[in-house]
Amino acid sequence: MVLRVDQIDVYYGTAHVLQNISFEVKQGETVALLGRNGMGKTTTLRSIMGLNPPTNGSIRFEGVEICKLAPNVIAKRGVSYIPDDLRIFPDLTCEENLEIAARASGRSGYWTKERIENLFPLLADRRKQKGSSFSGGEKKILSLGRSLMMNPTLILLDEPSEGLAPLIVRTLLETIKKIKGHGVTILLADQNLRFCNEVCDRGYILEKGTVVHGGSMTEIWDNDDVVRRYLVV
Amino acid sequence: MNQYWKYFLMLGCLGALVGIGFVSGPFVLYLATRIMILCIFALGYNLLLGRTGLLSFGHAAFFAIGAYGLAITSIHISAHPLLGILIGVTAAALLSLCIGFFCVRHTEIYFAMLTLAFGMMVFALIWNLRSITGGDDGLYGISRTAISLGIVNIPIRKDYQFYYFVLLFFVASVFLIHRIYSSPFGLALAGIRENHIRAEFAGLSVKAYRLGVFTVSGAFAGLAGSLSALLESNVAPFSAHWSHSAEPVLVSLIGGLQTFSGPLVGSIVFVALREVLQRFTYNWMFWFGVLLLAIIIGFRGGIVGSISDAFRKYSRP
Amino acid sequence: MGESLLDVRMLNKAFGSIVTARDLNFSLCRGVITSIIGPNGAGKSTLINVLTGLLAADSGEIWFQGREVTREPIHRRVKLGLGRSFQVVNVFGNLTLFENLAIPVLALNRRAKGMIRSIAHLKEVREDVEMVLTQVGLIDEAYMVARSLSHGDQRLLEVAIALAAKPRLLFLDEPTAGMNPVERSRILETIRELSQTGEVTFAIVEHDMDIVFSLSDRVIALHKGKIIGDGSPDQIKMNPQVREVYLGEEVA
Amino acid sequence: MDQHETTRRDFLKAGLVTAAATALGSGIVKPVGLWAATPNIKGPIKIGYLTVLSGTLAGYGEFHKMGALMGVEEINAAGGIAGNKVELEIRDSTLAAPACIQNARYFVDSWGADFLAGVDSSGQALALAPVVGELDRVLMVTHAATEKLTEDEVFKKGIKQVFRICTPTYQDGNAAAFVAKDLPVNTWATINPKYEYGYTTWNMFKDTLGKLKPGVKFTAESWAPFGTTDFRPHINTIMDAKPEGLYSVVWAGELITLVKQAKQAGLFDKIKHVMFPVGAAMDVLEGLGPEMPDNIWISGRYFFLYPDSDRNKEFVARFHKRWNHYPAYVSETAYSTMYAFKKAVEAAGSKETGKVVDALAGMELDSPAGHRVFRKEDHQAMYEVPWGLTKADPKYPFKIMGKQIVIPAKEFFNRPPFEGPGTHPPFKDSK
Amino acid sequence: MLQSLVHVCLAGISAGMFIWLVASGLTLVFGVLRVLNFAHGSFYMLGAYLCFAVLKAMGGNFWLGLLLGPLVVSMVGYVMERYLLRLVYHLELPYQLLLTFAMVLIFDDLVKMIWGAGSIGSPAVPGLSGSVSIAGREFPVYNLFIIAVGPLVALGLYGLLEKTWWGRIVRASASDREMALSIGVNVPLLYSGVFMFGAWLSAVGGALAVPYVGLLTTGMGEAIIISAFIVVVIGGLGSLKGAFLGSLIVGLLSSFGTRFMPMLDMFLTFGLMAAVLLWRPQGFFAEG
Repeated sequence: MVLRVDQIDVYYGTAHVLQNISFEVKQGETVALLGRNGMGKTTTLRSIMGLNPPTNGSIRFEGVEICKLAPNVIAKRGVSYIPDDLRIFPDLTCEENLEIAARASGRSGYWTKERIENLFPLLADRRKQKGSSFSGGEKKILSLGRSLMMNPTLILLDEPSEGLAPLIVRTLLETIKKIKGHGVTILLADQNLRFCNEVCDRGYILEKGTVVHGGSMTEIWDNDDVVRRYLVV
Repeated sequence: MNQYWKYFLMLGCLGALVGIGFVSGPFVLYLATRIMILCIFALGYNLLLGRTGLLSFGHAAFFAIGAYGLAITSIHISAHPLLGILIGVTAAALLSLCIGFFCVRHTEIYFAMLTLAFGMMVFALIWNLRSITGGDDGLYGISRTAISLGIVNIPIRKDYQFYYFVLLFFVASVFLIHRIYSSPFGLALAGIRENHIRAEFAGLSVKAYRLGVFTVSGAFAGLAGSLSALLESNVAPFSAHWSHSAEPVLVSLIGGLQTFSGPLVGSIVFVALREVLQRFTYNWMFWFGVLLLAIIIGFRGGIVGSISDAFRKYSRP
Repeated sequence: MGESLLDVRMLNKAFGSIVTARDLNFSLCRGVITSIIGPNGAGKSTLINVLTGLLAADSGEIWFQGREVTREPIHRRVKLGLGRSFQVVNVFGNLTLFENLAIPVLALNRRAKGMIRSIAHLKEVREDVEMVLTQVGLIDEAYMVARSLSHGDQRLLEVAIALAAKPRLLFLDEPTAGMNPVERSRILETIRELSQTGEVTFAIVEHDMDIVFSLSDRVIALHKGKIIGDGSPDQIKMNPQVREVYLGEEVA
Repeated sequence: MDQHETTRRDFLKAGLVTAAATALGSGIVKPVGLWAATPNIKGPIKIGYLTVLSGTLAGYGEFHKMGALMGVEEINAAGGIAGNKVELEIRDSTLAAPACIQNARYFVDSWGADFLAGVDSSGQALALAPVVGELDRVLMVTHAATEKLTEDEVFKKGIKQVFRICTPTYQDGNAAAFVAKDLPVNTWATINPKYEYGYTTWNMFKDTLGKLKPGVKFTAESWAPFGTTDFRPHINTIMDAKPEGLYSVVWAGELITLVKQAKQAGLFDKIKHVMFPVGAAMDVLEGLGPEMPDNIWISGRYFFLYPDSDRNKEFVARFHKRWNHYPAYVSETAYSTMYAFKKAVEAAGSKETGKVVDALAGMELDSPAGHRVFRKEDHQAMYEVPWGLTKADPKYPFKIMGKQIVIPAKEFFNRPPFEGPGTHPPFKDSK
Repeated sequence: MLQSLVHVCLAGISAGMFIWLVASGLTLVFGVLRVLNFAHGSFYMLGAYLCFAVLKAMGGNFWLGLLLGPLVVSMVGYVMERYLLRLVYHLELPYQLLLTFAMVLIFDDLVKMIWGAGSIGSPAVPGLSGSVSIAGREFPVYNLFIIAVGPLVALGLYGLLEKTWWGRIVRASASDREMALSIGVNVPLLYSGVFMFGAWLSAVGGALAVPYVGLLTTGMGEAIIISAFIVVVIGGLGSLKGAFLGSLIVGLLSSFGTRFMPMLDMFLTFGLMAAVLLWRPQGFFAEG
């Protein structure tokens, strides 16, 4: 078991944003958190990363309790978070963005700068350019590359398909599959059921801060009732 | 808190203030007068900081203009205190209108820095225009002549007389500022503090309101300045220095930014604390700093804020 | 189509190389619920920002009710009747609901200006505020602090603030995002009711196609700052260009 | 270590000594002198002292404190004032008027002070004058030098409670002109503080020197704001003007800075005649040490090697033993203030303000700084402070005054009524 | 006239470099921690006093003082950041200002308690005490040294931030604290480090100022911090490039102002600050 989230509660001020959420992710799996906007998908990812620590409950990563750890410690343990707004460091060049992730996390492994630049030739072309000059789609690639540089065990991927042209979504899908092929575990949050269906093995559906349904992707895809109630608008 | 309790408390405070005038020795009267003047300054200031969310480091300039306005009037035109105060307050309001016009385009740290710059320009002017302002010696020997109202002359020369004179302005200011808090204008200010873009989309001209409140709080600073010139019988350029602008900030923070009565409590603590500390140690600054730290870390909402929070928790278990 | 409320002529807006409006021309008409659709990044939010004054247009003209407002500040457009709600919750968090709505009501009410008179004594203001609160169904929470409301209720409040400014034309930016079905139907109902009285004309940015097609009389589809489709919901459904960029073969 | 406590402990010590003296004395020695006949002075005599104890000039406050404390200790050890113990409380009055006024009010209204003393800045002194008039307590100014205090507040407005024991700006402006007239200098320039003290002294200097030596020119002025740490631009201004003489009343730490920076810029090589009217302050001399150039004209409000009297030598010796410092001018004025109060109270036979004012006005006081007379008209103490050229002395780790000139006070002190002919030096009758 | 202009310029540049040493740390700390530190001037003062203390204890070696004094100050900075400042990062601006303001009061009185209230004179630096003749007028060697040190510090900072691993992390954390955390940067530790470094820079400025100003006073921090604030604001908050240019401008402005418009000095500087804020609130080097 790579990740086990057990009955966590998260508050923003007084608002009870996540209520008693539990789920788990196994080694090598790609798991989707589904649900409409504002249902708590992003918050779930952030609380795993330690950015919004839960007030109670437990989060175990590779069997170790990480609930009370600081984000940087969690990152060093091998969790990598790609937020929906990507957050490329604008003052740093493409190359620096990649290197900093490797060195800050202190992790090494299969993914090296060369391998990543092979996977995404774009990053090799724009090696010396500042992060602020990248377009939305390019930032997405760079943020994936940056994440891989950490050689993470688990990638938390927020809204990967949002705001991308269909062609780029296609590329993204292929990329995620490739990454998956290297045995990286991925937990992604998205609204797009079709997209998730393409890459994910299992899915959990969030509704107003609770997990209302969980199952294999094919099961969810076929479960018309669930789809209609929680996903389709 | 229940409404009646509020009125009861207010009446009690007023009674106590009137009582102080009867029973206290001159030093307590002097300190109390000083506290009330600081209250007027801080209450007006907190309209800007606590209510509108703008941190100004230039209010000492308006305080000083109020004081110099009164002093110059009393030396060159007429020693009638009310005329002096009128001119002082008007001058302060006009100056804050002019300075505010430039400053309200910015917020946050930029606003603070801009007001600091303008305030210090006023300070530099006061320092250098020696023929009018007396340079660093300031203007001194301002007398508290009786207020002539046609037939009667009301003397304000003695400590207790002046105490009641200031008390009058103090009560009027508290009342006025309290009304501003609950007025449409005051609500608009709170809206601007909470979310200025939304306020604009609610149909408020945010800049105009900011300028409005800047002017109003500048006018109260001017009033405080005029009264302080009468109390101390002099006015010096350092009253326009930025470090003097820090005083209402400290007072508001000590008492509590988001509360109406915060500056009142803050003023008392600020003046009394320093006075008491000075009796025990020459290193009063050190202990004052330590106590400030304790207040920031221990009472995050200021004294009033923390107490009313505690009160709420206690009364609603 | 009825009388034209808003006219946009040759509007341009770009951020660096990213064009969000290119020579846009269109009109919005009284009583016609218009939806503006388009994929993410199509320039919908930017368009609303330009029309309501949050962003300045690079070039072009905006006319509202026969008056040019291209250079008018936001609050003046609001007073003319050009309102909006926000995509993210954007309310006065530490104020009560009553106060939240009193702000726009007071901003419009000349007699309610002033620094001395207490709001509590302004009867007409209270009536207006309570009317809007009733309309959106938040009257029971009138004296709660906005921050303590649920997300959905805050969204409702968001729309209510916009309504309280008595707009003639109201832009709603994803009004139903994050709402539960009950809240959603309530807000849709409110929109329909208000639209029928003819007081307010709605222009809506929405991702939910069901809502778009069930609610709107007219749909404008944007893509990269250009109008690629404009017409009734049925016409848009049929429009091949729209299908391609938006509804089309999304993934796979 | 809490300095306040030290003070308290010192009092306690002094008190014990006094108590022991009285206990013994009452049996053995009969009370003699004036106070034996005046039992109407009750209780301790309280003196509130106002000085700066924080910020850049806090050092001055420390020197005030040393002088005042030593004076009080001596007086108490010798039986107090008319048999009453003297109590001294010192408060940090910064350099701002409001703090000073608050402390004065505290001393009088809350603590019950009989006398006030101290005050560093001119602005404070001017602001405080009407307040002490109202509080009706004698204020002895020991440092603030503005001539307006005695000319306007005391003489013209009649605030009789104010006295000054230190020399006023006359010493820095007029007296400097008397020294300057004999120097082979025809063009003068100044780097002066950018506040009233600087303006006033320069104007006095120009005015008096212009009369004493017609034809002398004043070629450049550079005004340094309070707290200047970089005098380089000012030095440039002066050196551009190429004057023969430089006059500067820049004082305290700023003067140290000015001298050091001027030296580096070669100013003292180009300009041979330099006058620092407050250069003889101990903090400046000690602070500069051997770096103070030779042959600079300096003066002050008192210099510990003048006068060459036993009174002064004993004072300096005791002071050095007690504090391990040579007395600064504020130490002497603070110290002598205590004796002035003692003499006045004992002469008046009362500590009532009105009577003490009468006793003080016109009173002569033998003090370490020499013979002082408090002028009746404006309550300004008349006494002489020498001017001298700096030189090294193996006995001291700093420069002292070599060749000295003493200009009689009556020749350069402005005279009442301060307006009209014959009120500003030079005076025809004095020659 | 030429001689005059040259020296007015030199005086302005050396004055600017003193401000720069303080402003660089101030702007660096603001850029990363987003805290405007009033107590930064106190580090300047502490740097001067501690350098002096070491100098006295170690037999007059200024360079040793310059080395050790600022190190102690950076430890003080660490304590302040770790145990006080960290508590107010999430609070509003006035609270942060208030906290640092309280620290100014405390530091000032502490220095007074330890070293006494008076001004302390300090000796010149051996080897740098003389003057050289430039355009026919003496100019202190020490000021030339400062004029050289300023740009060196600027270059060093540039290299540190642009070329080193640490600098990259600092820049990354400055622009996005949360993301930096998420890739494993120990941001709290980094904040401490940056704060210590800023304190160290300011302390070095203080220690270097001592031989030139020639004395130590308890209020010396306040005087410089206002100049530094002005510089940091007109250069654009958080911009090192801007602060360097701003320091030069303010130094030259005050030098030329003193020489040619003596009655306007303070008015000019604050007028410039207001003008820049109105015209370009983001400072000289802001993009867009």
